[in-house]
Amino acid sequence: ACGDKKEEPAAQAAAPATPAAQPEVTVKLGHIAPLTGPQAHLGKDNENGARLAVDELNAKGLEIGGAKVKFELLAEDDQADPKQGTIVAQKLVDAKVNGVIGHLNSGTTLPASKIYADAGIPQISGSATNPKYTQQGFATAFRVMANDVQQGHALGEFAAQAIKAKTVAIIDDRTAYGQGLADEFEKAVLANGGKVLAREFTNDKATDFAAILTKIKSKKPEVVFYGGMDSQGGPMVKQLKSLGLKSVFLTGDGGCTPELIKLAGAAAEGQYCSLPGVPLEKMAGGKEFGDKFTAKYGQIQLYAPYVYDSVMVMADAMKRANSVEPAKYLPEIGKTEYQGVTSKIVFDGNGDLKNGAISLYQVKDGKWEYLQTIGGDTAADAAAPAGDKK
Amino acid sequence: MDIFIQQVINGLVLGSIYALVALGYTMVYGIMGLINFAHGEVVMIGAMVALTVISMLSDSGLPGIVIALIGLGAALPVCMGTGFAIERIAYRPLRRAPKLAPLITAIGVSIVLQNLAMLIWGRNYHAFPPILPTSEHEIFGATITGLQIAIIVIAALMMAGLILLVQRTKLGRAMRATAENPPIAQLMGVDINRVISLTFVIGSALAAVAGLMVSANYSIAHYYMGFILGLKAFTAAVLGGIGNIAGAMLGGILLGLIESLGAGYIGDLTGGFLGSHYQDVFAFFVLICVLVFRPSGLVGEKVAERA
Amino acid sequence: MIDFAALKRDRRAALAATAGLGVLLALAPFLIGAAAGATWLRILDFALLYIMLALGLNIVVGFAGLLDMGYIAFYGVGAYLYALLASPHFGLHWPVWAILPTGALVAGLFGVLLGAPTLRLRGDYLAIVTLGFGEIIRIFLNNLNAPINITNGPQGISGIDPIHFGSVSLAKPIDIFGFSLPSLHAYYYLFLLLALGIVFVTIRLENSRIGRAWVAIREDEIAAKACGINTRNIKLLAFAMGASFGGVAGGLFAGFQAFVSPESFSLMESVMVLCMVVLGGMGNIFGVILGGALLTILPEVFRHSAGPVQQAIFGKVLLDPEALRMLLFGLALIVVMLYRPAGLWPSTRRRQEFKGSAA
Amino acid sequence: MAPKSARTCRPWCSTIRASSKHIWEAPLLEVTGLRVAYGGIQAVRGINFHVAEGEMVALIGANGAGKTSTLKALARLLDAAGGSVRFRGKEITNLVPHELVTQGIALVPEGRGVFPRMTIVENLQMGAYCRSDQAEIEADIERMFSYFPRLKERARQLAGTMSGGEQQMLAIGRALMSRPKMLLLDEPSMGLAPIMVQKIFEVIRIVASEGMTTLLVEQNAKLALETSQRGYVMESGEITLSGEASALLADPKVRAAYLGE
Amino acid sequence: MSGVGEILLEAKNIGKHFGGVRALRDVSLTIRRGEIYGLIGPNGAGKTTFFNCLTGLYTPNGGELMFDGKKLQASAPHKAAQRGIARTFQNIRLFGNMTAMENIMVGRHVRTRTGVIGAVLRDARTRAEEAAIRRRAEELLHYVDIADRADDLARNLSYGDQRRLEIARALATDPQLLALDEPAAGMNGTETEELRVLIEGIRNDGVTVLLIEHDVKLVMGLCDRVAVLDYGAKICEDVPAVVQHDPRVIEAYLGGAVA
Ligand SMILES: Nc1ncnc2c1ncn2[C@@H]1O[C@H](COP(=O)(O)OP(=O)(O)OP(=O)(O)O)[C@@H](O)[C@H]1O
Ligand SMILES: Nc1ncnc2c1ncn2[C@@H]1O[C@H](COP(=O)(O)OP(=O)(O)OP(=O)(O)O)[C@@H](O)[C@H]1O
Ligand SMILES: CC(C)C[C@H](N)C(=O)O
Ligand SMILES: [Mg+2]
Ligand SMILES: [Mg+2]
Repeated sequence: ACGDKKEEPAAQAAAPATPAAQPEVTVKLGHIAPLTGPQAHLGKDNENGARLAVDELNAKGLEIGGAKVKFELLAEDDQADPKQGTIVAQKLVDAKVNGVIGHLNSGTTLPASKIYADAGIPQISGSATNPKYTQQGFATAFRVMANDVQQGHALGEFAAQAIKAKTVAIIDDRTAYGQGLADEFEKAVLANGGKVLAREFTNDKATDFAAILTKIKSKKPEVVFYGGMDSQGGPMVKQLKSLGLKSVFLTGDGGCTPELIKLAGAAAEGQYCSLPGVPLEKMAGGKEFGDKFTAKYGQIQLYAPYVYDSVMVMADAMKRANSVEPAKYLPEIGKTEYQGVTSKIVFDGNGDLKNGAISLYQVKDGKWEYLQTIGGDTAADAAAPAGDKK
Repeated sequence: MDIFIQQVINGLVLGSIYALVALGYTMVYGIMGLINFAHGEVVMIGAMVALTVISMLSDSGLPGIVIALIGLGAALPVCMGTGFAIERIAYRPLRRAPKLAPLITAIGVSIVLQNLAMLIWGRNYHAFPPILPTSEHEIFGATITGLQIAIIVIAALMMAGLILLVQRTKLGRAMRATAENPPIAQLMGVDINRVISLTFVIGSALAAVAGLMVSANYSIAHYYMGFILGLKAFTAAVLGGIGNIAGAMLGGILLGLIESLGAGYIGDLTGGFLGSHYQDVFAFFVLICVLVFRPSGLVGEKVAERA
Repeated sequence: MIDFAALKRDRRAALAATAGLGVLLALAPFLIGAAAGATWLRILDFALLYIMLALGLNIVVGFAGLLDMGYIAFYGVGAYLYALLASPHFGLHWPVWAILPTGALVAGLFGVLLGAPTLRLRGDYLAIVTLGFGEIIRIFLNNLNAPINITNGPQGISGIDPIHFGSVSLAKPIDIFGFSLPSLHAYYYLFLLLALGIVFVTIRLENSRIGRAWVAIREDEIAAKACGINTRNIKLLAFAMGASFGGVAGGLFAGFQAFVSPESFSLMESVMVLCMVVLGGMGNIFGVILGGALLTILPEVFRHSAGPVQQAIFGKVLLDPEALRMLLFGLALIVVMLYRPAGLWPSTRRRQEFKGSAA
Repeated sequence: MAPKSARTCRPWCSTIRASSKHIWEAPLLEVTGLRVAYGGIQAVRGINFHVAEGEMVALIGANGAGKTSTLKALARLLDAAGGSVRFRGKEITNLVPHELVTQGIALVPEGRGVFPRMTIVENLQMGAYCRSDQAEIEADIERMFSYFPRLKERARQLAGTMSGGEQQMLAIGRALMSRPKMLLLDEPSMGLAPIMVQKIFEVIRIVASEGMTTLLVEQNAKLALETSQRGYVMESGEITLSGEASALLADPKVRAAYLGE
Repeated sequence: MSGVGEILLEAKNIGKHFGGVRALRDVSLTIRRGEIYGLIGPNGAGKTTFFNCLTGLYTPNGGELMFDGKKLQASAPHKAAQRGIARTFQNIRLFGNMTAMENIMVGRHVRTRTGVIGAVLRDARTRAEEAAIRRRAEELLHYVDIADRADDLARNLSYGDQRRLEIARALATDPQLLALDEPAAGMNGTETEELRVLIEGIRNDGVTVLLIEHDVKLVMGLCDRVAVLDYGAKICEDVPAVVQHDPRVIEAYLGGAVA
């Protein structure tokens, strides 16, 4: 009874080939992150970043292909669950979005990326850092931040060279992100002649780290590295101090948040973290972004700036292609050279950020203070090579 | 050696926290034979309410203890009311329903409370203001904070109080009678609805205390915190023998010790093959072993099953 | 249970009903695809997977009365087995027809492994041990990337071969006599076929000596023993059967998603499958199917409506749609159980049971 | 055993107080048109009977006749589908079960229903749940021990581990602990050794002779009718015969149907 | 009846204690094939405990049980059933939410073979077996005279009918020895009389019966031999006429009333 229901590549619908008749064209951008569950705060933060970008674009009033474009954000919740991730991905494809921003977690980004690839819809993640994401050979997959390998390396180098630590202990939270980062950190430490005295583990819902920290204490490492999120990192720092560990604490982007300081209290003082890209205040438009965001949504949690950049990159590619059709503007994304608020964004062949810069920070007076940037061409021209090392 | 002692202390503190929560579980289970899946969520609400009040007062200049008590004073009625409402809405209509029906409503309640809390308190993690003295004490080279000592003491006191209540008072007897045979208990003149409500209210009061202690100890609270805590506490209650009050305490402490020593020594025990990521495996393994040899938990009474 | 007597009496009506249902099931993907889009097709595919899971768990919980809260582990075992045997991870690329039976077998073995230490346990003790077992499996999946990399740890396994028969891959539109069958449709038919197979096996088992022994154990274990039932073997059989269904569903999941990672096999998933069984109507195959379908679809309905409905009624979104969605889901669980304590579509047995005790 | 009217209650117990002194012209218990149904099945189909103060009345009938259902309805463990039950002139059909005790009714349920994980003493204390006269309670426990010395031997044993007969004694003792005005006994001799049956009926007689009103449901129809003053015969949910116990005992129909002769 | 045949069951010095309670003390007795053997004694004497040891639900602390010439394995109830020992329970233990018919069909479990594969394929052998199970169950329903309640849930049957159903379920296992724990409890005189006829019929069909009962009239009228337990020990074993007049039995069990 039914005819062929061949799945149309979701492309043409959004701008149904109506060049001049319709003065306005709606561009649907999908955004996916966990909005419920333990990581909901980060998900919302990402969504807000995307919203800010969309609002700005709309306020500016872009014109593409002769029509005024209005961006519309379709925000979905994947609960950090891979299965839900694919369902909402499909929902976005069905809704014929012109592009997708997200997902937040590598775990959901990976399976979903296949669905976007099949539908030919470009995807830019502002937070999925698992290297695999861009290595699957999908032309549609991009990310605007350094992946775990790059960041782990920078962190290892920093520990060995800047902190001059010979011995480290490594903890990770057994998530794709935490484990990946910790493994790369370990490699880098070893490569730099350091020693890993202990490798301990927790999980992304834990609050009690006394046992592993006590064990680490007995090994007396100079640095304790944690691959994981702020919600564990904060209490961990606090317990580290109260157990009397003398080691300094170092963590990646997941813990590089004001939240960590809030949760750790006084114990946070002097600890380190890294963040892909370059500090906001050093970037053109960065401080502005920060102010705007804070005014509208409150404190930045973590990846909002990257997500903001992702949207901007996508819009930029559309502009250059002079089309909002995925098939048309997708090639342009690969050629991006965009000055974002987090760094200068240029993609390599896989869709990874070229020369992703990593910046390091330390808590001083209850705030993250910028220390230095490792890697990335952009580091040089954006940030003054500040002499304020440790 | 001091490392070992520190691990034992870590285990005791963690275990007491589990015990605090497990007491509430066991109490309700003992009377209703019902896994109150939402108990962890009540703990979370206790933590959230206490934290909210305490945050508002943290600059008031009042002594920390006083602020904490005010926080608890606010959390208690909210939790008790929540517990009361949960029983009324989700469990009471299902008293005579198939056994798993209330388990499902409990899961439903748990989801509802979590998301309500998310709407009220937002998605962010909340930091507990540092109002309580975190003075560290040295015992045999190991450290423990005053708050942690308080947690251990309070858990023990609450257990003792509950045992007294259940074993020695008339209300306690009515609770046990209701637990064993509700219709017959009614024949004795026990208003079982009232007894069950009271049980929930008391259990929820315990949850409020637990919520405050947990969030103060880890200085963190989040709308999702109840789930894992509840799960661990439930495990502890079963380990001890669910329905048994002393068992909940014992199970809690034991689980705490197992986790702590497991995380600390599992690597050495297995020649480095397994690490602290198998801490929970280790804990569940011990649990399974205990239950294989003592199918009703460590101190759970053997059901007087006569063929 | 189906009223076989009535069906026998009215063979013709039964045949007509079956035929009608068959046509409906066959056309479903086209109808749904046309009316609601591919999202709902994908949801339908997942619903079928969950129905298989729920049917498997139903054997353990619904028939044998063993409260299993770690059931998702078998799904995980099946999924990982598929992933390991058909992905670049080990460079193995077994064919589906070999993997699925292996998955069923291995999962069944795990079922026995889980069952063995729990034989003496009852009720809630069993619940916590099975829960622990489920967590143990997940933790192993999550951590077995070192010292030898078996599961690839938290990173999961990607690039899994899609389900394919020879050169025909379900991941791409399939050409049948010039007619192109989209991937989601193809998966639907495969899942449907296997789900129907599971339904068939379950019905046959239910109405057999084995099925009666399961129910007898649930009703009174001591009396069952006295009737000469080897309760140990019969319980283990329940665990094994249930687990093997889970294993099959897991394999399909891996092939369908082309990616597996440990977070898909969390405790909450076990709980959800349990909800499907109980809410649908424990012990009744059709109730369980209904439960599986409903609890897969309901959250998606809420997802699609939480925002727009508010928009329509209030002119703006008052409550965070995501929180509202979960709130509604939780409420739905409560309300359904309050109004239908024996489940939406209880078995006649359970229905009477409840009536009896309510009186 | 003179029932004391000072039956004050703890707050979590029921608060309805037995109405004070009052002269009843009507019988102590009066049942009219009582019906009980399980779903669609009518177990009791509109029966009428009464028990006067101080009387012992037997209710006999075959398995499934509806005797237990009747007693359960009287004790409010089941909702009546119709009819009325008046106790001491007061309608009790709408009370909640736990209020019955304060009205002065105690039921010894079929199958004993002891609290298995409580000790004998605790079970007895539960019987006195609605009383607060601690000293009197102690004395009553001692009296139960004197009726049933076996209970005293096992005072601290969990009731669930006692033999059937021991549990039956406990159930009767527990019911008496509330100092009821009226005792409803559901097959007290079931599962008891002959010597124990004698023992229990002895106690029942003593209690009755002290003025306790008793409604006795028994399968051992002979014994029941020998002990009672009046009797009712129940068949398929209806009362088909009634009269003086001795007359029923002599009735050939009764002898054929219930005495196995 | 002079039911003296070969020895079917021999209990040697069976002991069982629960903590401090010694429920059975060195109980020895022999039951012959074709006999109706009564086991009486005051409440708490250990009769049910003996049953539980016999059927493998309890592991005796001492002693040995020989059944049909071979040792009975301790604590393996299903093996006991396989060997041919069936029982009823003092507090009726039916499968409450199964129909009367299904209850009896479960009883056939031990004498049937169908496994998973047979059940799924439902081959000719399975179908034949299933039909046989059904047939036998129907027969037994008639045998105990509750055929009209075949499709009712066991829990909804009246007490007496439940007792009958339990006997039918036990008979379904094709036992050599049927152990009845107070089958007449809760029955009136007339019903007890019907029960007597039933038990006699069972014996005449070749099943040995072990009967615990407090209805003295029934026991004395039915049993070939009777053993009396008191405080866990056997105090007497003989034909009813003798037992009835044994002073120890009168003192411990019968009291004044000799039925
Ligand atoms: N819970 C129930 N659900 C359905 N029917 C029931 C239920 N309880 C009892 N009945 C039915 O109600 C009728 C009366 O039962 P009841 O127990 O009152 O009889 P009884 O006179 O006490 O019998 P017995 O002497 O065997 O104890 C019986 O037919 C029985 O099958
Ligand atoms: N599981 C148990 N735990 C503790 N004590 C037990 C257990 N089972 C039986 N007993 C005790 O053993 C003794 C014998 O009990 P048993 O049930 O065998 O008596 P019985 O002869 O069957 O009595 P009745 O005629 O009353 O049924 C009793 O005193 C009883 O309390
Ligand atoms: C929120 C973070 C845990 C996300 C992480 N960067 C990932 O790739 O999954
Ligand atoms: Mg009765
Ligand atoms: Mg007995």
